[in-house]
Amino acid sequence: MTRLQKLILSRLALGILTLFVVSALMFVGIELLPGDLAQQILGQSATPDTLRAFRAELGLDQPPHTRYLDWLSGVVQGDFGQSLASGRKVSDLLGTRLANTMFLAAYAAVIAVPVAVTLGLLAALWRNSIFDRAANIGALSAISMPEFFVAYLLIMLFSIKFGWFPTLARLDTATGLGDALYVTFLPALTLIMVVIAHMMRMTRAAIINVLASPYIEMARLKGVPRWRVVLKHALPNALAPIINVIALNLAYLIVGVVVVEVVFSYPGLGQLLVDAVASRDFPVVQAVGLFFAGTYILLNVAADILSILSNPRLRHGR
Amino acid sequence: MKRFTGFTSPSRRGFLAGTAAAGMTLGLGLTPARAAEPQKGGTLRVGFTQGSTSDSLDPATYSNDFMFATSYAVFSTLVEIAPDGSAKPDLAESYEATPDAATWTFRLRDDATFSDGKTVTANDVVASVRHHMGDQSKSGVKPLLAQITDIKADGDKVVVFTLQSGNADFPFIFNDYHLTIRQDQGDGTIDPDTRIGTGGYVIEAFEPGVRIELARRDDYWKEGAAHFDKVLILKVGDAAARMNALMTGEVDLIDRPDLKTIHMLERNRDLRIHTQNGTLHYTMPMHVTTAPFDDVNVRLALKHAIDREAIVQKVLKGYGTVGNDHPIASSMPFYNADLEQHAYDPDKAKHYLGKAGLDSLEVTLHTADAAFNGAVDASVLFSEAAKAAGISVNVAREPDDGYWSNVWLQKPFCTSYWGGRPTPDLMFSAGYAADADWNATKWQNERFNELLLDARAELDESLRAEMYGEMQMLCQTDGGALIPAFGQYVSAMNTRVAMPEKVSEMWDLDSQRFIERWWFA
Amino acid sequence: MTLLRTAPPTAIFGMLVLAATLLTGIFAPLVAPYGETEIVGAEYLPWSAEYPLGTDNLGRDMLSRMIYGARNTVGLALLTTGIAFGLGAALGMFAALKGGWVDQILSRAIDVVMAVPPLILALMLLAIIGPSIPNMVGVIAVIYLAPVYRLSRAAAMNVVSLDFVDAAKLRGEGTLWLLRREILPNISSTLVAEAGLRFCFVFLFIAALSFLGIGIQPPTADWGSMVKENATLITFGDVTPLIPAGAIALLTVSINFIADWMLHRASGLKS
Amino acid sequence: MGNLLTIRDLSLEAGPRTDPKRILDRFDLDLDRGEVLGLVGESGAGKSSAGLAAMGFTRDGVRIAGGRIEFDGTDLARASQSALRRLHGRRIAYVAQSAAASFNPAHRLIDQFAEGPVLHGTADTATAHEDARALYRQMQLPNPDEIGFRYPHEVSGGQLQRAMTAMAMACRPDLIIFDEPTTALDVTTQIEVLGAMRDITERYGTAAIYITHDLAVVSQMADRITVMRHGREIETAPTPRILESPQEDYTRSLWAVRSIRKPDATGAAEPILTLEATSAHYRSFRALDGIDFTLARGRTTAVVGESGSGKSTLAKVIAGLMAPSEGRVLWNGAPLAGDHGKRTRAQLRDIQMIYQMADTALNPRHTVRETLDRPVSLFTNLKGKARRARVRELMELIELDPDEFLDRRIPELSGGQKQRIGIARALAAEPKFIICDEITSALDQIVAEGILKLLIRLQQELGLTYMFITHDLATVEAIADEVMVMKNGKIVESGPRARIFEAPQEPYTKRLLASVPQMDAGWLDRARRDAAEAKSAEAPA
Repeated sequence: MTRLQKLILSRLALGILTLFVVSALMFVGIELLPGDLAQQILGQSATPDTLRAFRAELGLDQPPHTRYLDWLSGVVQGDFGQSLASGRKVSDLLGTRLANTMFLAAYAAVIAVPVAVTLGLLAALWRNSIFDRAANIGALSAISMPEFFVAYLLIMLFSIKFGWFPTLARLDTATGLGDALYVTFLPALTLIMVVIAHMMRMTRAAIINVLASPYIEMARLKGVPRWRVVLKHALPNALAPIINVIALNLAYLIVGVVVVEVVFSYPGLGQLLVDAVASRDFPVVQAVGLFFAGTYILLNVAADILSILSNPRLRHGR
Repeated sequence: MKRFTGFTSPSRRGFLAGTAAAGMTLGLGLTPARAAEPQKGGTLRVGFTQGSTSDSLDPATYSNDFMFATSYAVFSTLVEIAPDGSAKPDLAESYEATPDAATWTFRLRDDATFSDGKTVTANDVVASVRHHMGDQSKSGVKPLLAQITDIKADGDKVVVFTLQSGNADFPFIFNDYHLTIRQDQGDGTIDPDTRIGTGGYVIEAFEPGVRIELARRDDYWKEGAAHFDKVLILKVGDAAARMNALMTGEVDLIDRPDLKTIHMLERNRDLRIHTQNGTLHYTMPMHVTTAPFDDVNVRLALKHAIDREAIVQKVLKGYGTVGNDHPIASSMPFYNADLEQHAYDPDKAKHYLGKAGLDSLEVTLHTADAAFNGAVDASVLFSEAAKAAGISVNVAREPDDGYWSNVWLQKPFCTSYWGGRPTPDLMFSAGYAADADWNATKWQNERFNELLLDARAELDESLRAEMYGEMQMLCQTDGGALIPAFGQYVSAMNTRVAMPEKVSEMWDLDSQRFIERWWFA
Repeated sequence: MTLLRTAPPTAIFGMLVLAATLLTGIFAPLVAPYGETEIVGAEYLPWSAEYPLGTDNLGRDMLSRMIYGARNTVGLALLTTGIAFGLGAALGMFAALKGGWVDQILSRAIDVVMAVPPLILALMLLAIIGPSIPNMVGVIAVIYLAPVYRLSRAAAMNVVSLDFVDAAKLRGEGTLWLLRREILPNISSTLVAEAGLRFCFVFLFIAALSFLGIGIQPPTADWGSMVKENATLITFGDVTPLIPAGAIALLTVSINFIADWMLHRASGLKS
Repeated sequence: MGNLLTIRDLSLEAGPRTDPKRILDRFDLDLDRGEVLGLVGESGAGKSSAGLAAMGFTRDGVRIAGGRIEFDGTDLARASQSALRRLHGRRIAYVAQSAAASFNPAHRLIDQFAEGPVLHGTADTATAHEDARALYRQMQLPNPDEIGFRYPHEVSGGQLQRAMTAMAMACRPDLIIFDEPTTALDVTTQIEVLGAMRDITERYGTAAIYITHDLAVVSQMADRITVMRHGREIETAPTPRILESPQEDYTRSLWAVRSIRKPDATGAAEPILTLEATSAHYRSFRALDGIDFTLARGRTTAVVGESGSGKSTLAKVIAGLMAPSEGRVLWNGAPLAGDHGKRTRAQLRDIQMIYQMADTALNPRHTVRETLDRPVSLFTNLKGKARRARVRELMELIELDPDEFLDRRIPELSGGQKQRIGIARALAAEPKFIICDEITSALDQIVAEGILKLLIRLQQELGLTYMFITHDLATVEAIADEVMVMKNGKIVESGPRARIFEAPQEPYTKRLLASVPQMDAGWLDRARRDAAEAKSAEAPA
């Protein structure tokens, strides 16, 4: 087994362990939340009698550890159970939501990542120029505005003032890919604005950090032009931090977009999770939570591996 | 109106489609558009605040507007509340009671069919009602059905209910959205997830917490109902998103517009604000068994130390009316209009304090916005106003989560709300009767409880009016509930949406029956 | 004061804004024309001499709310960031110094925290312990502690391998001394620079929580909530929400100018 | 004279314009085609800046304040960036101090070789690759045909330095700047690299500026030598003349530093520290392999070896920073715990360490006073005034003025001053035994000399025992009583200094000794021959 394979395996094993701990903690968290599913669904109209019946039907009268172990044994066999609240299979429930979330994340990422990296490279290339400063201030302003506010601004401009894009990102109305891209343009743009700034700053910083290396001076003393120094000599050595920040932002695009989903009424996983937590629907919380944690862990492992592959020192390890 | 006059100046005209002139629409909700005749056609797109991924079609689980409206559109009830507040037969052709009002016979319509073509039978009704009864039931309507001792199908079209004791308001129960009718599966049970209903619409697509798409049934048995060809309800939880969608024309109708910016919406001539009264009211129940609330004078002092007008204006932004410390809305039958209105009067409050032998009073009011939107603000306003009467009301904020289990019914003084009931009997039995599960004030007024039983079994309307009038008085003067305000329902729609002259005022949007009652002008 | 003389204009601008914000916050009751929650007039009054920024939806003076907001928002964000950095840096340095299983346990625990989406974690934790301000500060601090831990651990790793740490160990110095006197001073510039960005994130996180209804609760004046409360106005072309949003942006940009400069100085010291 | 490169009145400045620091001060230089000029001086003398300036290049923050740099008729001080780019790599090439740091880790050697010729249009990729192999062969690199396809980290330091020289030759430039190209190498490697460099420049008649602080090295390479100090030229003369009859005092002082000799130790000595069959591992790598030895009280034992021989691991094991995996360490006859945390305060106090890099050995955030006060307070019972007095006394011991230095921060000190503070910190514990780990290797010769003299004096005054870890045999000659030669974690040979130096037994020791640069002109050729022979002799080891 190569070192790389070993590393991937050990990271994955660790990731699965982390997932397990996350699931246990989430379960405990839901247990600790005041009220349970029956209480949440029946709300003010709950009487002790209906609560009891409801709990019995859902199995909430079982002791917590029994419920957790039941759930866990199901998961190990690939069965994520049923939503306590609606009785539907969790996998069905997640299906379209997952697709929606991934679609929006991919949409935003496909635009944001190249743009951010390019801007970062240009800012590093023309360090301390007007462009650099403008990009820097622009990026800072973009990350300093609450994302729901960015979203409202975009809606005001593009939906209400110009009437170019819809305010509700309704994928169900989309007939084809082009249409889907059109109706989700505003949420994607909001996300793009939020993540670009972070990735751009990191790219710039990483490149500038590398530019201080002796081999950059060497390259310049070989008569290599500045743009080539940045692209050919600095970029390959700055990939690791850039990949890491991209992974972090991709994770954010998948995991952290609740607010954007709310503003655009976009039926993604984030809202599902918030809803499920609010209604104490434990199997759904677990499934979505595990998916999120898994995404995070997987992206991190992927970033690690890509960092290694980008670095010959680690790739051809001794 | 608001600043930024530039917004409506000629140079900025057209900033919003159709905003052009700044002319204000007339008084709120007083002039809904009405087409002389309802017309068929069009797709109604609705943006709803509520709706959850945990929603299911099981009638026992309905808990939000999204499902209420869906329930009424896809399924039918035996009885519907008419715009005038009366109980009008729906799936039932007629109903009648024995003189003691303890046995009720419902005759079903012959022409009512399910969307799969089957006609509605008495067995379907029995199974549908039984779904909410019994030990295993988790239905919210279960307590109301506890009075039923027996249900019988008498042939195909007659159902007979036997009650523990007389109840003149019994038919009103069958307006409840839980009690929509499904098919008997042959074994006396219903399939809770069935999509086959007796309503004017069938479900084309349903994504809980996201949207539902409905299409009109061509073979709908009810005359003059279900005008829209299609209906789409979207869950749009964010108020701003709802209003944006309405403004850009992505939806035709939204509920609960943001009251802060509603004045801006009004400027748009293509849009209309609709308000209607309802039975929704806000309460501050005191445990009459706990000191100092066990002294009626203390209760009266508090009832006079709250500034109801301020709460209506500031918390409800004017979309409400002052309450008079009893839960009966002016739109409900047997409303007692002769009662003197409790008003903010610090001197009177002091007077009552004196009668209780106190100079000053300190109480703690437990509250959270989970009780109702603005409950904390209302509590703070109460606290400010009560200072003038020498009463200090400490506002204790409680967590939203678990509010109904940890605070309501538990703390001696808290904030709460009631969505209301169609009749005084249902309202009083639910929250004020000595033995009610939700007797939030632990009030045990003998005369009141006696009247409640008598009035329930009484079929003479004028006698009942007298009795319910006295009960409202008892509630107001002796009861433990401080009821500062009744809320109004506000919705916004584009001007194509038309509705009848008079709408049912129990719940929002024609008591959530707008889908089959409204139309496009 | 040579420090100030060598500062670039952006950093000076940043420091002026920060100082102004802090002073405004500290002396809010003296500076503000009206009380934080005082209802001074009708709702939505236009800008005037009396109410320089008009009044809000309840008829409270916007300017006064902004001024108190500086106190609440900046104060809270500072406190939260401070706690997150204090704890995160301490744990990170500790893990780097001790290595082995201490490092493993701490790092894995942090992995777990980071693997749960922050907003969801905050939502759950706040639901469990109740959404009071101290609880919110605690929860956000825990969430932001994780990245700080990672950063300080990585930075401390570089320091721990240096000979002066060995020398201190060979003197028999205790853990506290090693952390506080040997490691911390050498990673503080990295932490300070990071704190700038994190401060903004905390700020925005609180705003996002407010958006979801579990952040700073009314009637407390807070810039994030003020953006949220008035956000719907923006769709009507009303610039009101731009005022608190602009204030947030201005402060964020300023703090990052300062942080950038500190980072620049720190890297200058190294070479 | 000066028909290739002429520098006149060149001044370089750094820092703020209002208060600039002069890096080069009215510096002159002339270079003929094919001539090799040595630039010699201590660190901070401006050698590197002068070398880079000869390319028309200044580092960030440095600017040309005046003067001309005429290269073959072009004034590089006023040339445009693109004009300079056309010269760099093509007509003037650069070989940096650390090839490991100056090769881009992301690209293969041969790609980095080819980049220059392809960019400058002197060759296409295929031709460049072919040429690379030819030059690698000329530079005597092993496997010249395939070594270019490795990444820098896969190639050893000495080979990298040769590959870098080959890369510099890629466009057959007129001038190469060698900037301390062998400083980071072990002495035995240095010989091969120096030889290869000299061969190739001679073969193509390339002019060179050879920058170094090592006189012996420069005397092998340069036709003429310029001595620099504080950014100024002190003296320039042909190599033989400057070696034999330096004109300036400063030049003479540079020449003189190789003259200290510690008096021979006399009498028997009692053992103070014993290692018994001690081994240590980094995971599976055996860094120390069954070490047995005894150190004598009051003596200095030098541990010599190339990098990777296990010298520093030995220091760590004795200090308690690394637990031995086998064997044991006895201190005054009593076993010493492997982990410093388990040693007694007295033991910690007795054994002190001085480090190679004073920069990292002292906490840059502390003042001198804080650095010294802490061990005094930990290891002595001195309080208040007495403690302050002791700190001052320590400063006097290391010959630094307490009033001037006590309140300075560490980064405000020079390298030599830092190293003295490092010594003072060790002395603060009033130790019996001090491990000196390469403590002079980062210092200039004059400064190093001062440190060594100080240590000898302190040993005589305080009766200290030293273990002196170094790869510099000149230092060993100056200070050691006993010498221990290490290789691959084992002790190859040990004994009294005189015996080791005069009659080495092991071939490795012989080769090591022969590798020490000598100032006489024929040393390099002789050493290359000897090294080749010695290497074949020890090959089985």
